[in-house]
Amino acid sequence: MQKFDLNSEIKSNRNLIKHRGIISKITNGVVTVSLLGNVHCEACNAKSSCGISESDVKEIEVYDASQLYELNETVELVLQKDLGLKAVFWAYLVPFIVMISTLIITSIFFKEWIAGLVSLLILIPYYLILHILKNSFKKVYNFSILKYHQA
Amino acid sequence: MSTSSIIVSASPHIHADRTSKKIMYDVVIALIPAFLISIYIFGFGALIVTSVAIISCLLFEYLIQKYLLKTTISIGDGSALITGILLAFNLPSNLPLWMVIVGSLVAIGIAKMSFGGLGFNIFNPALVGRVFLLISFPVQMTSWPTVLENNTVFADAVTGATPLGIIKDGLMMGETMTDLSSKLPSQMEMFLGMTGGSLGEMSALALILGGLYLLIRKVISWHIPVTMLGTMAAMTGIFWLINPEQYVNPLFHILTGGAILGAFFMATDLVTSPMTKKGMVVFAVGIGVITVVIRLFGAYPEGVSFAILIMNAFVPLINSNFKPRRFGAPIKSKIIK
Amino acid sequence: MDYIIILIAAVFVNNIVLSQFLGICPFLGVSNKVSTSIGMSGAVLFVMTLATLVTYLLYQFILIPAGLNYLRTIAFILVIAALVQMVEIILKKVSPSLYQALGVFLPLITTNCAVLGVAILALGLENGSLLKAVFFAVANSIGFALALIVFASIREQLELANIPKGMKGVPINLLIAGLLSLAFLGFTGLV
Amino acid sequence: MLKTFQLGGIHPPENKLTAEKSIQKMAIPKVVYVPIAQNIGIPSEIIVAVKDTVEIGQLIAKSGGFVSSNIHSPVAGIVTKLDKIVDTSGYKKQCIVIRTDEKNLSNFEKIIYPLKTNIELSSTEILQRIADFGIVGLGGATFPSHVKLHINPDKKIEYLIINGVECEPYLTADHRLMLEKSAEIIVGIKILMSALQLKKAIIGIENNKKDAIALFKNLTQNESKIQVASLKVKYPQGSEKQLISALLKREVPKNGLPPDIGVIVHNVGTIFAIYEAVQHNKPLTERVVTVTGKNLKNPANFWVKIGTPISDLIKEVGGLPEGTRKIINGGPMMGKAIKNTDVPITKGTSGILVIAEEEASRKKTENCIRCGECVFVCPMGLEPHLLMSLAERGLFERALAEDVNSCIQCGSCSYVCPSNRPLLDYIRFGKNSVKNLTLIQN
Amino acid sequence: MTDSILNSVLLLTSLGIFAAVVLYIVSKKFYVYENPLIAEIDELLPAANCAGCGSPGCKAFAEKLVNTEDISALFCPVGGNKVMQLIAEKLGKTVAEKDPTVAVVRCQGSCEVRPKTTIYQGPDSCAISALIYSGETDCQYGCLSEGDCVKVCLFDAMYMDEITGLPVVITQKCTSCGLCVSACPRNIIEMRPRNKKDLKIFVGCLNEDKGGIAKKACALACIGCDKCVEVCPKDAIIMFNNLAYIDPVLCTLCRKCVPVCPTNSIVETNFPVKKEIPTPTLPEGKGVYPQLQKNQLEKNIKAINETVKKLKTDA
Amino acid sequence: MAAIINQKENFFKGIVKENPVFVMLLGMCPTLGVTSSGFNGLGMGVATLFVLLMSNIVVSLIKNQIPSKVRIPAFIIVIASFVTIVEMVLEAFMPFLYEQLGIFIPLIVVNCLILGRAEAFASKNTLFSSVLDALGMGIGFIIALTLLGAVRELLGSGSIFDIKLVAENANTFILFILPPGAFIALAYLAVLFNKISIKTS
Amino acid sequence: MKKKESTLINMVAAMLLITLIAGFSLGFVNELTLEPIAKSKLDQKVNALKLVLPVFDNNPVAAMILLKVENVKDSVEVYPAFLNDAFVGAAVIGTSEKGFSGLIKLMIGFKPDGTIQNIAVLEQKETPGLGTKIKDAAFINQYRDKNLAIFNAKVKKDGGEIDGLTGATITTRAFSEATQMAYDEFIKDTAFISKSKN
Ligand SMILES: Cc1cc2nc3c(=O)[nH]c(=O)nc-3n(C[C@H](O)[C@H](O)[C@H](O)COP(=O)(O)O)c2cc1C
Ligand SMILES: Cc1cc2nc3c(=O)[nH]c(=O)nc-3n(C[C@H](O)[C@H](O)[C@H](O)COP(=O)(O)O)c2cc1C
Ligand SMILES: Cc1cc2nc3c(=O)[nH]c(=O)nc-3n(C[C@H](O)[C@H](O)[C@H](O)COP(=O)(O)O)c2cc1C
Ligand SMILES: Cc1cc2nc3c(=O)[nH]c(=O)nc-3n(C[C@H](O)[C@H](O)[C@H](O)CO)c2cc1C
Ligand code: SF4
Ligand code: SF4
Ligand code: SF4
Ligand code: SF4
Ligand code: FES
Repeated sequence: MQKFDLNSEIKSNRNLIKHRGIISKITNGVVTVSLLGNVHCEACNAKSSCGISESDVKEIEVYDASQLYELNETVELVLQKDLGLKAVFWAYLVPFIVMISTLIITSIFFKEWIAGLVSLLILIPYYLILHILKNSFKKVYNFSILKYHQA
Repeated sequence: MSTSSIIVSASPHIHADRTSKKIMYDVVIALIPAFLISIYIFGFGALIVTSVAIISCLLFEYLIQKYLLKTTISIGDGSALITGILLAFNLPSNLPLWMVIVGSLVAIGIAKMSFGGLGFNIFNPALVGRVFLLISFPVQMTSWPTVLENNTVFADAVTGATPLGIIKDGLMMGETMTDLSSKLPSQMEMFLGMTGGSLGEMSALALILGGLYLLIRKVISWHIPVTMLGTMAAMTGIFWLINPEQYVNPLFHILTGGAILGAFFMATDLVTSPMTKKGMVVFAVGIGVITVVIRLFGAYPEGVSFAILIMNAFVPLINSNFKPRRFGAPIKSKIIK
Repeated sequence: MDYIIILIAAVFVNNIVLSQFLGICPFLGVSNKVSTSIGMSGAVLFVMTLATLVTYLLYQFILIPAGLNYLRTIAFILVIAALVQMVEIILKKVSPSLYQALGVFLPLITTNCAVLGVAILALGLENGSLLKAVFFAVANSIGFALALIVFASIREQLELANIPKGMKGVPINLLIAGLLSLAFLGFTGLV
Repeated sequence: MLKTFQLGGIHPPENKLTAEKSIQKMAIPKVVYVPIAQNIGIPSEIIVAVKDTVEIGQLIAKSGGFVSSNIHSPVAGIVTKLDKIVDTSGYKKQCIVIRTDEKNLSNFEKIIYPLKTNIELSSTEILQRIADFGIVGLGGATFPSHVKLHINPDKKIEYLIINGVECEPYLTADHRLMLEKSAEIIVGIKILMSALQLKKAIIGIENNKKDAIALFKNLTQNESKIQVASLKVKYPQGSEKQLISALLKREVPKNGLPPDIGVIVHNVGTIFAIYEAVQHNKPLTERVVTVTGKNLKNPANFWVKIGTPISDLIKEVGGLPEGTRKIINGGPMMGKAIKNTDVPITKGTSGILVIAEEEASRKKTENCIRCGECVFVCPMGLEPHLLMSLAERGLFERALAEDVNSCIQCGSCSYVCPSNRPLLDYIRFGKNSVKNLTLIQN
Repeated sequence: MTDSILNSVLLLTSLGIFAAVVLYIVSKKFYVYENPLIAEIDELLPAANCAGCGSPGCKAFAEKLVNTEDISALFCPVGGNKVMQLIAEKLGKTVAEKDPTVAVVRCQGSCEVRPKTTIYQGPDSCAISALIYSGETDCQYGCLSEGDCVKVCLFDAMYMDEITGLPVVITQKCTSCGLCVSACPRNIIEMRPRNKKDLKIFVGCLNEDKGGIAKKACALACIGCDKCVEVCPKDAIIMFNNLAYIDPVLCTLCRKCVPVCPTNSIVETNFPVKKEIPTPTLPEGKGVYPQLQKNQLEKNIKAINETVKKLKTDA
Repeated sequence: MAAIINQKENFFKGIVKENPVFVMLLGMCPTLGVTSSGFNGLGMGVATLFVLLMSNIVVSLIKNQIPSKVRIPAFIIVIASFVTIVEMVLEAFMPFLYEQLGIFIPLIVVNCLILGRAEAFASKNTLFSSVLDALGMGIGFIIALTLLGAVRELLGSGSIFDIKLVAENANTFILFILPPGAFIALAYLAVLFNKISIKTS
Repeated sequence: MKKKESTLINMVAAMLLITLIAGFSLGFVNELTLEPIAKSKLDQKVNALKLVLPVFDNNPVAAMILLKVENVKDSVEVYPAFLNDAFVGAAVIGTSEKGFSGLIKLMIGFKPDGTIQNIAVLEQKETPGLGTKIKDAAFINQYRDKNLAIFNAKVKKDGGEIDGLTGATITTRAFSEATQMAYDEFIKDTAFISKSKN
């Protein structure tokens, strides 16, 4: 275990997103953290009656070689903020751009409904590519866990 | 020697003698020339509107603090006084007094005290008050007494349009600038303040004098006024060069429609403007651009008020993206993987 | 030119949140951090566009020919709900790590009235076409993003203000939205 | 154009009342109270017992760890007590109380050694002596000098900067020392340069000490390696980061130290102490202290034994004037207000400032008007108003992300705030609370 | 049946089936089991979200309770034994009975007995004041009177007594969440067992200075005289650093120590009156604001009376 | 006895304690969007009440027949059907109101209030409780919308339910019938509502 | 009663059933309301026509004529009215884009000689309480029974005879422009329109 002073982490700390979670599963080297509730619905007033956001416990897997954690421990899950934005970029922005540009181009040449369908279908190869790149994403989107230590 | 009266407090133990109150009263002083001019031009009406605005602003602040928020009364700090004056400066001098009072209530009650009072408001109170009135009572808010006809008599039905109003109207009717030029006051008249308009925006000369006072006293810095007026001049200048028959010259834009009042006194409001010089420049460019867009393409002939309010909303964003340069570059530290 | 007008109208003049009152719930609910609202805006952009694309096709090429335009509401809501869910599933399937990062970063979009509203409004455009409808959705999501981000930054600043007790929470947020909307009235007449 | 640092800064009234007064000798105190916490870092360990007789300069507490230093007896006498006494921190801390011998009482005099210019010791010997003789930074931080000079071999030091800025209003201790011990200081500089094999030294002096600048320029006429720079008067130029930036246009990186950019900074007082230690085997047991205040009868600069109670000094300048409301250990910008005059002088005390009512009381705190003054004057480019709000609301993580740790606690922000906001109070609190925010990473 | 109805049925059913299939797949892939117990336990918890249990909020604590095998170490101080018992029943686990506790203020240094020797100017915060010095009085262990503890209490169970300048715990309201304990920079507040009649005996002082110094700073200071230690039949009193501490577990509330304390440092609460407590003697000549105190006394008595009245009506 | 009190509670909680607009902030879009007059508010409120009531009834009737995984879409279909019916009926018989409410009628579908109640209440409770709940919530919603509409109409056009209270040419606060007025009026109504409900409880 | 399990069959069955019922009932309600909706739409138009036209007995909606006009984007709609097969007038849709907030759409009823019978405002986005006053009878009455051949329907400010709405000259102008446009079309094509009886 390496104890470190947050002071030296200022640079990265500014861009961190943190969420409290509970360790719900530990299997060799992979710790699964369940985020408490739906972290984003916390502030929402409709949460008590909102049934639509059903995926309300989020489970995140974190690779952990240190074997430091115990089941049911409350920890803090950390993700760099730009990674979050990057995720939005890959998950939403790129397919959006792909879709729109296909639509614009095809609608010059084809009938409206064909253009529409083509630009919907173009998403399939896009997601296929994402699927192929799955492992390289795995390397980038790495969470880490911080343990609270009362000093 | 008894030590029981020894004070212990943390450093620093000395303090500069500039206080918020002094800053506020400097602004009041700076507004005096424009006020005098407005009394000269509009007479009793200007005096009445201004005093009603001031009194009601102070009164509302007092009542809200005393009975609603139950906090300490701070009407002496001068900020409500400024709000009152500037609100009045943005109103026609013959506005029914109850509207002036409503405007003060909106400025103080909604735009300022609802956010917690001095320093916490996001939007410029006086402008919120003015825009509220403008939207609610467009007729009264856009009828001005004609200049110099009645500088002794209060209340007057004769209305004259602002130079920008004349232009907007004229262009809409398909007239060209050459046709319109005869209806417009000369630039010298505008500089001195002999045109129609809100009571405080008349004389560019008086306002610039006040602005210079603020600059000298270091209450404001040059960044906002200069950038804002510069942006306006540059943008309107381009359009003017392209088609002088459809667009008026930049000087005209700067001298009219409260541009100078806005640039020196309203956009510079400490509370609602950015806190770094870089941020101020961005803010002022935004105001300039929006003002010109509204004036040239929008429905309103003026537009400074709206532009300032819109950019007020962006101030938090500007503040967090244009932070002061931190001393020392960070050492490359191990980043959490 | 049409497109520019659509864009200016949707972003400034008839802003979806500030003057059309659509999507108020996420606007008030998920806007306490700027970074989250940026992410959220990206997601809305995609979902809104996708939903409009699909519903437009559905309406023009299935409902109308079949004389079923009265089923618009029910068909749209089902399609949108299913689409949103599908995007989630696909993402989770094709790139679990991406999906997890997103999950921590923002609430995955669920149906809200802005998406449905824009889909319906897009049908009523003058001289409508698929491209125009989709562009309308894009423009509106940009408007949504603008309002959301500005609003979030204001809220971040107000976190440090002494808001009076009675005004805290809902009222102050509504008030900010109101004043924002007031300021945006300045754009009246641009289109 | 005079040199100065780029970001921020203020210029409070200088009030250097004692600039013309040469350093006087103090009557030797009857009792000295020597706190064992006299340096930043670990307090020293007491090695004497009650009733022990001690000699002047005898080691009475030894370094308690790496960042710690030795303490020597300032007087000859008998240890009467080891007790807790309120020191400059405002808390009771362990002190060694020594009663001075009757016979020593009479003949205290600052020993004037003849100037000794040739450096006989080797580099390691010099550093050892600095460590042994308890030299700590006299610029205020009391950082043990041997630690500072213990430089990581992979850092290449190019410059030694001598801090003769003394930007604090009122204080003149360094100024007088520079005027009266200029030759010794030059030798001290050379000692350090030879110990660290440095090629260049710069003495930085603010332009309100023209006599000192002239004197040093004169003395270093033939010294190619030592340069004298006069600086525009601006607070907090004395802070090492700002001084380096002013002189070299280099900025110490965030979380970094001067050696990271090839610089070592020492205060003139420290240099003089090093000179005495190295050339004359004299441990650090006395220093120059300015006792000043507008209402004092006779403000002056003194050579003072470490451990002398402040009340002795006050007596020397004519007693506490009527209406005194605040007594400050140090200058008005960075000094600490103290509870009473029983507090002893330590190695870090550069001045005692006595303030009367009108300046002592804080004015009422008002709402922040977001004027940005604090932002403009912060020499570290921070946003004090924001840091204060964050600390006020307990949002320490955000304060950390906003670089609260970079604050050098210069107080410029509190000084200028037109709303009298206690910015630094809260920032200090924030910095302190951030320390407890340690996290363990996997 | 017209075409329109047929079409409508066809379209809707196909959409419906489509949705059903999609959701079926979703449910298979997204299966997350949230134990319904969590919600039930959450209902049982007092929803104070005070973090007194060590979890960030009640919901989190509920999850922890459900997910942890052995919950005997977990405790909700606000709900107390009753709630924990209910939870245990629901979960079929066992909880340890915890003695209820209540916050006590271990400082009696009111303005009267502990004269102010300096005036503090700065933010109203004990934490900040503690950063710069030992406080307005000469006792560096005692209450700083800026009320950080009162500010953090979520249950309005504390107020600053304006006469004494000390915080007072309203025992009935205190939930023993412990927030005040961690807020106090002087560690003055301690959680001590609460019994039915709320009888407590503890040393109301933390001054570790030697007797004379302590006494000079505060008339009610513990001077470390050992008298109570000697008299205690249960060896419940420990003397450390010139300061007595009464172990709440060993103490049987026999009250033998109370009268022997020469400085009245030992506080007893809610016992029937046994002896006249002599008014403390002021350390001579050091009072800071005798005038001010007197005026304030009169003013404050009114305020106190009102508070008491309010408390009574509340109860 | 307790059951009756409980049913009373089911009904009344929607009106004050859990008022869908002021307290729970559900269905903000129609709340803000259609309340430029008291009549419009009332109309929208009634339309919503109808859908809420009907869907609560249906949902509580069929709740046991629906596998939980298709619960939401099933509810959506039920709700959307009623919304469509409302839409058609309004268009046929009250074209004026239909035009005023515009896009907000189809949007009743996504009004969190309705789905929320169906999901959180009707799917777990008996028919009778669900009806009461729907009525309470619906009336709470109507009250809020009508109140907001009335306030905006009064301030903005000087009339209440189209009955002019001020002279024809009198100045009214036009702002209140414009979008900003909706936000501002609701903001202060919420403050007022909180104050009152704190006092009464 | 136990809840149904979430098996695929159950799910599909449940959804099938629900959608079936929903489909039926919606289709049914649609059938029911189809006619009233069509009627109410027609009524709206006819009501407007009744308002602006003299008494007629034909169905002007069915008789609607589209006139292509050069300087207007869309075609102009004209609704001729006949009483006992005699041409009694026509309603012309006049538009102007120059309103304060864009489009203003009016229906202007003309008597055969071009005199204005009445005007109805169909669409406008003007500022409530200000520009919207064009809907007030007091304002419209200024135009009634005027023949634009002799009546200058401009705002007084521009040398015409119409009293502008205070503070809403722009709207007034647009209103006049729309009226003028309709008049011009009507006059240009009276002959054609009056013979259009189907
Ligand atoms: C090699 C080296 C290491 C140092 N390490 C520390 C340290 O760990 N902590 C510290 O406070 N100062 C350290 N210093 C001293 C600082 O540079 C600085 O002189 C001291 O903190 C006081 O500076 P100031 O009065 O400007 O604040 C070190 C200096 C050197 C040269
Ligand atoms: C705000 C501030 C002002 C300072 N002013 C001076 C000063 O005027 N003179 C000085 O020698 N050191 C001053 N220091 C201390 C220096 O930063 C630094 O610690 C010192 O020059 C290092 O030398 P030393 O180790 O010999 O003390 C100041 C520090 C700070 C933070
Ligand atoms: C909030 C607001 C709304 C306005 N709405 C209208 C409008 O609906 N119609 C209009 O012609 N002018 C409108 N105006 C424009 C001004 O009243 C404009 O000055 C006026 O039309 C021209 O002045 P006059 O009518 O007094 O000649 C509005 C102005 C404001 C500030
Ligand atoms: C330079 C300066 C400009 C100001 N401008 C305005 C203004 O435009 N409107 C206003 O209401 N208050 C103004 N004030 C006063 C004060 O800052 C304002 O009321 C705050 O926004 C209230 O929180 C100004 C103050 C200063 C110092
Ligand atoms: S005290 Fe800190 S925050 Fe304030 S000006 Fe100095 S460095 Fe900046
Ligand atoms: S100097 Fe004071 S008033 Fe100005 S911004 Fe900073 S804290 Fe606020
Ligand atoms: S008990 Fe502690 S926290 Fe409470 S007022 Fe006293 S010092 Fe402050
Ligand atoms: S007095 Fe202390 S322990 Fe008791 S409820 Fe308040 S904060 Fe919690
Ligand atoms: S009602 Fe919730 S987003 Fe519109």
